[in-house]
Amino acid sequence: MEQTMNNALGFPILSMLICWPLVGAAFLLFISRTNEKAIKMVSLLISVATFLLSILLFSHFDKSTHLMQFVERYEWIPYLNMHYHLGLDGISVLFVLLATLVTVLSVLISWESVKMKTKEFFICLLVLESAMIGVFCSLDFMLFYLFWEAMLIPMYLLIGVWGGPNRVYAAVKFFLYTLVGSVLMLVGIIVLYFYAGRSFNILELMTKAYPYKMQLMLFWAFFAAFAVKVPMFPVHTWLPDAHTEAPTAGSVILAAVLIKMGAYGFLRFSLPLLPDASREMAPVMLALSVIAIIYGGIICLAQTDLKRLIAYSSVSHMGFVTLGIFALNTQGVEGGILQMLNHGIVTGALFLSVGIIYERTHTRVIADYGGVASVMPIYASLFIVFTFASIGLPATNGFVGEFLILLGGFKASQWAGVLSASGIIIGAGYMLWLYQRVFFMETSQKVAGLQDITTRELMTLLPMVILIFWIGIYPNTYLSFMHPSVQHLLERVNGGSAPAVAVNAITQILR
Amino acid sequence: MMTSYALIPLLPLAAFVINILLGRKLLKENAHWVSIAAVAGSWVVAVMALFDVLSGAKINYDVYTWMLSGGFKVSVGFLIDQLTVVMLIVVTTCSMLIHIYSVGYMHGDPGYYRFFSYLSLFTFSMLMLVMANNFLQLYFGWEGVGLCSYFLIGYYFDKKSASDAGKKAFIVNRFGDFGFGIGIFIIFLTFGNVYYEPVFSQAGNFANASINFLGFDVHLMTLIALLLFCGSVGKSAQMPLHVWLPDAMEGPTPVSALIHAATMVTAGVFLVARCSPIFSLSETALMVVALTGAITSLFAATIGLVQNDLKRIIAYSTVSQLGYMFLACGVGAYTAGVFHLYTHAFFKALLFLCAGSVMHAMGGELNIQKMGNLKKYMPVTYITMLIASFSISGFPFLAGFFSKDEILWMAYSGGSPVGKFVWAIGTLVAFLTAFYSFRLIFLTFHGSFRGTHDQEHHLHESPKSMTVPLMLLCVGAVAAGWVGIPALIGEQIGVHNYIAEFMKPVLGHPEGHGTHGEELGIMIFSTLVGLSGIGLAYFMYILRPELPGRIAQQFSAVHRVLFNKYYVDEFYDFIIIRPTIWIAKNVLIGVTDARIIEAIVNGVPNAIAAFSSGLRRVQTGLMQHYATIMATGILLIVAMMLLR
Amino acid sequence: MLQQLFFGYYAFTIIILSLLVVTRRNPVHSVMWMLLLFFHIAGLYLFLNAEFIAAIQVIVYAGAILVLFLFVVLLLNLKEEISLKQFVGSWPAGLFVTGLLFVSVVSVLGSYIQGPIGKYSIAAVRSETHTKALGKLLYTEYLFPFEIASLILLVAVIGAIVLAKRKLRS
Amino acid sequence: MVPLNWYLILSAAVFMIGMFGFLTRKNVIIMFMSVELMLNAVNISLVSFSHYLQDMRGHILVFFIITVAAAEAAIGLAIILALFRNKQTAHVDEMNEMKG
Repeated sequence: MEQTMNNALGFPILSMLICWPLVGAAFLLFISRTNEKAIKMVSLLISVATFLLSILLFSHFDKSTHLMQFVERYEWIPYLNMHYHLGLDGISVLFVLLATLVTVLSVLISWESVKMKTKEFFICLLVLESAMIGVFCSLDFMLFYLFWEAMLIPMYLLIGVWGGPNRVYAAVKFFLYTLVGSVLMLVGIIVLYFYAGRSFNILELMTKAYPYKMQLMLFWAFFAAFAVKVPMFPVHTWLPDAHTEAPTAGSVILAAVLIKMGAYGFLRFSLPLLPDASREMAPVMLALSVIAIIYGGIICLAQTDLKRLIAYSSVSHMGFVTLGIFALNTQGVEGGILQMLNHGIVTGALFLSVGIIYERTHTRVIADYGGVASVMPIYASLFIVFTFASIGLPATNGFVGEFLILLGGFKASQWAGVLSASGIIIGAGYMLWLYQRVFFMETSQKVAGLQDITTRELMTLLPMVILIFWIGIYPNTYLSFMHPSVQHLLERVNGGSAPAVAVNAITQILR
Repeated sequence: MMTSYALIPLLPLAAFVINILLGRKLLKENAHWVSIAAVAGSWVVAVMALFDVLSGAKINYDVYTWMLSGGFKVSVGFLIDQLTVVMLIVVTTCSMLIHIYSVGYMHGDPGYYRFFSYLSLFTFSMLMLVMANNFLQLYFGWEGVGLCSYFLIGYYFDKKSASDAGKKAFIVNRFGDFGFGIGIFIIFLTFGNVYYEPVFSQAGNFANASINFLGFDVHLMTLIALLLFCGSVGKSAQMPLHVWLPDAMEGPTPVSALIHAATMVTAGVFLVARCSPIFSLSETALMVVALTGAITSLFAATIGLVQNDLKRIIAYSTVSQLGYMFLACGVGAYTAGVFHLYTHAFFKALLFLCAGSVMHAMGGELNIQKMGNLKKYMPVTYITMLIASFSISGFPFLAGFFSKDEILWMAYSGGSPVGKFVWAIGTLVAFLTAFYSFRLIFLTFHGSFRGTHDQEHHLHESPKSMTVPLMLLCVGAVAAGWVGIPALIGEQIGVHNYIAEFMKPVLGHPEGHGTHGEELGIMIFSTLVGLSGIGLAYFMYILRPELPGRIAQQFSAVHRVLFNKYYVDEFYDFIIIRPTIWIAKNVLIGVTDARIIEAIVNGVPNAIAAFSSGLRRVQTGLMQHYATIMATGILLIVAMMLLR
Repeated sequence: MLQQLFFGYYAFTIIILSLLVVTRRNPVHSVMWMLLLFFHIAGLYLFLNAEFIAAIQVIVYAGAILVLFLFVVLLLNLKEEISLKQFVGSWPAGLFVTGLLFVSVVSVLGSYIQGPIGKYSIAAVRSETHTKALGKLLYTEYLFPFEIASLILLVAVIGAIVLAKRKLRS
Repeated sequence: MVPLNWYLILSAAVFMIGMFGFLTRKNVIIMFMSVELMLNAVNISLVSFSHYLQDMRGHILVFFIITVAAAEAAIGLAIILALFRNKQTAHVDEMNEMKG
């Protein structure tokens, strides 16, 4: 079965997207570290160029098919049958765009706040961008794994070098947590490789049928990798630490892109490769998602640290995403994908905003704030947009995503739908309380006389505001990307009649 | 022609966008022009829509597809029928008058542009709500008005109480919306659709269907109706979610008038009326609606008896009157409910605006015990407020009289199983309403002035921009009811019950099962009850002003419970807020996260570290120890070779 | 018989002297006992018909190495040294291990099997003299290791200077 | 004729005494001397082997051992000197920088 389409653009756009930031990073090496302005300008130019290039994906994507597009395939290590194989479908294309956009904003937000080792910082950022794009484009399992792990290194450095006081602990925790999960995934990849007759080609692997027991084992192996990244309850505790200690740009990328990879992994690998196991395990996943939603939400109520609160709210919001994905119906999965995008936008924006005010006050303790709305009215009004998008108010993107997910979740399991709908009450509770404590009431000493946001900062937040309302009011622009791919995916998952299964499968793997 | 209806909500939206973007730097003190022009435009189009509907048109069209996912499709679209048109007129009229009033009231406020942009946004949301042709868009408007309410209650955000109140309103409403949302899910799963028309036309097919909901087999229509009603309870501040409305009085008074009296809080009643085809299929649901309404109205009215805060009394009166409307819907008299909604909008908005006028004069003072004899200084305010109070008390031939009488008659005769019971409560509430309304009037405008000398010096009548809307609303408070004169009287003077006939295609018109004599008896009885309430207030606050204090002392326990609003806030704080935060702090963070998950996550590396630090102790750094161990190793190797 | 007596004297003295070397508190005494020990070992070598080895034992060990030791010992603080315990805390363990190792080494002696006899019989060496025989072998067959040994000595010379020299600055 | 075993026992005894000294003495110089003792023990056995096997190679080996011992002594003592200069002590139990 033909599963790919020829590249509609005449040139290898995906390779260019991956290489461009790397080339930029290499170029930065040759700039003197004292010339910070040049370093920043080059990073900005590189990231903007990458973003503009990725817009081509948006405009040239064929929304009528589930086939992989913009495909590139070259031999890489023929001995192991590995290929350099890239392509995008409706599930992944939007995340590439998100990654390139968020990188631009991260460069902008780090303009003033990164004071030491500026050169290394921007090199890390660009390398990270390239790895992120690679993860979403890879169609070869080994290549995917390579990018997946490569992404850890710059992130580890971002947290560990430019982070807060407790950065080393957070960085090591982040690294080990994700590494433990990934290693299990690697085992799973190798098992698949041998079972499928020495192939790393994801598209080829998807067409095969695997015995149920093997699927089950692989499902949990993949779960280890993806659930940690999402992060699902109960493997979420690295997230608050990492977010709290990371520099603003790190938090933004972490929230906006990195933790999407877990959910993306479920969609790209767990569901289509292991349909029977996914179907059987869906109730467990739904239960974990509901726990994450409520648990994450309630914990937010007791947080005293701005970034920690938003980090825990991510746990809650990502619970919605996994709920949607494992609802295994169109609304749920599409809502889940959209919500991933939304969460990237909204939480990214919240972290950007927190970074903006942190730069002024150097405190993350909520109790130190109060009355910011009086001194920074523009900032306050942008922040309230993000707040309400996070709460899921209609006309913002959060509503569309959450509504579709809850609808899908309710369809899949009434209990899951009802319980997770209570998450929207809790969500309103902690976000509004946060907003009240920071922005309302009497102006506290620490914030008195602060200057409202600058044009550069406004430029970082404005794209997010536009996206929030765009997706909120006309989500079909984005939903239409997904329809065929999601349809195809669900056919694979709910197809049921899998081809005949090899008898001695397990012995074959273990041999 | 069709597209022009889109202007009704779009004009205020445009005003909002213009004000919020340009207001701070450019428009400043002129911000109101944009908003007023927009709402006036909406009003004009709304009136045009009224004539279209009067001439028999029913407009229902989609503007664009909002969401599309698998089988789920929903659009932004407009449905304009009789019910919508009534709401349109109420909303645009009240909104316009209150915009004008605000020009005077908010004059000189630093957030002037902000206030008007919120008002425009509110008008937009409210219009989206009433004009929706599907449940999701209704929900859109529903949340939108909630958002504006949050903004406007917390308008003076530097006051902690105001920001608390805004937050409370939003979150309490979310509890209601929780049920509403699930209701929408079940509607979609049942009908495969969330548009009004197909849902209502097919509802009959499911009249006897039941559904397994969370393990219980329940009657499908009852379930849907009750879930939707959850939303209404939140938005219309019914028991047990009424707690936010009195606190909402922290907002500027025009907001209280517009949002928390005339329009937004009546959205719940609108929802029930809009979904009457569903509600009518479930006797249980109707009963719940009626009883909730009745109990809330009694409950709020009793609290209203003893409060001293001018705006809070009116707020409790609003809660009580909203209960009345639900009572009407619950006995199947949707028309009566909507009719009361319509008349109530006028006299309640008027009451609030008069209260605002009083506040304006008193320099922000709200305690009625510190007022008195204001009629001398503020004749216009006094007269308009007096008329509004007569209207709410059901004084014959004023607006409130007709709607209230209609409700009581339908409750008595409508054939609902709880009809007689709720009628009795309704009548009692009518008495209480008349009493506290006039207690307010007498304490505020009569007697002698009890405030400070400074305040007395400042007393003055409000400016024209405030009094003119008062007078206009006053006309409404008097005459709004004349479109719904019951047949009993109407036949004598040759007019019809226009509103009932008008609404019939949408809401139906249940016939009362009683004779003309009974109807007349009920009417006279409730009128007398109202008048006796006024009389009692006159007796207690004009003739024997020392009496209320004595009674309060005599029944101090009752008084305390009433004065503290039955301790409902404290109760919620005790059973919901504190435990949640306690659990968050001490269980989730303290135990689950710190002691269990983190214990495992940090425990594994810590165990490895402990093991290796034990192992580390072998490395003493002393050469002899290493050498001895090396020698032991040699010994072992030799011994192994020997003993083999 | 005389041979046994002779060996007995040497063996006894060597063991006693070795014990004295490792147990004396004062390092100078140890060095002195060691000097005596080396002479006795040289005697034993003579007894074994290895006069050249005996000679370099005396010249290199006793003459050069021990003097070097003595120099270094004299650089140390002897006063403090003799007031301290000479053994580390774990000396019983050392004794135990050494003893067991001795027992196990001695216990394997019985299983010794003699290899083929070489051409350097006592008479052959005597006729040629030991020094000449050794020299012939050293400069023919073992020339390369011999050169390497010289290199090792060179490295040792340089290394000792580098290590022992004070830093010029500081 | 003295049996070879007697020499070997003597050699073993001296070697073990040297080893005991190395394992137990505090003073690094004495430890060093113990090492020399062990080397000498080996030499004894080599020379006696050579004698009884009528072979010269044992002697050659002893010759090289003495050479290396000389070199080792020079370097070792230089190290001890440098150590003493830096640490003001020649006691190994006071040197535990490698303690884990």
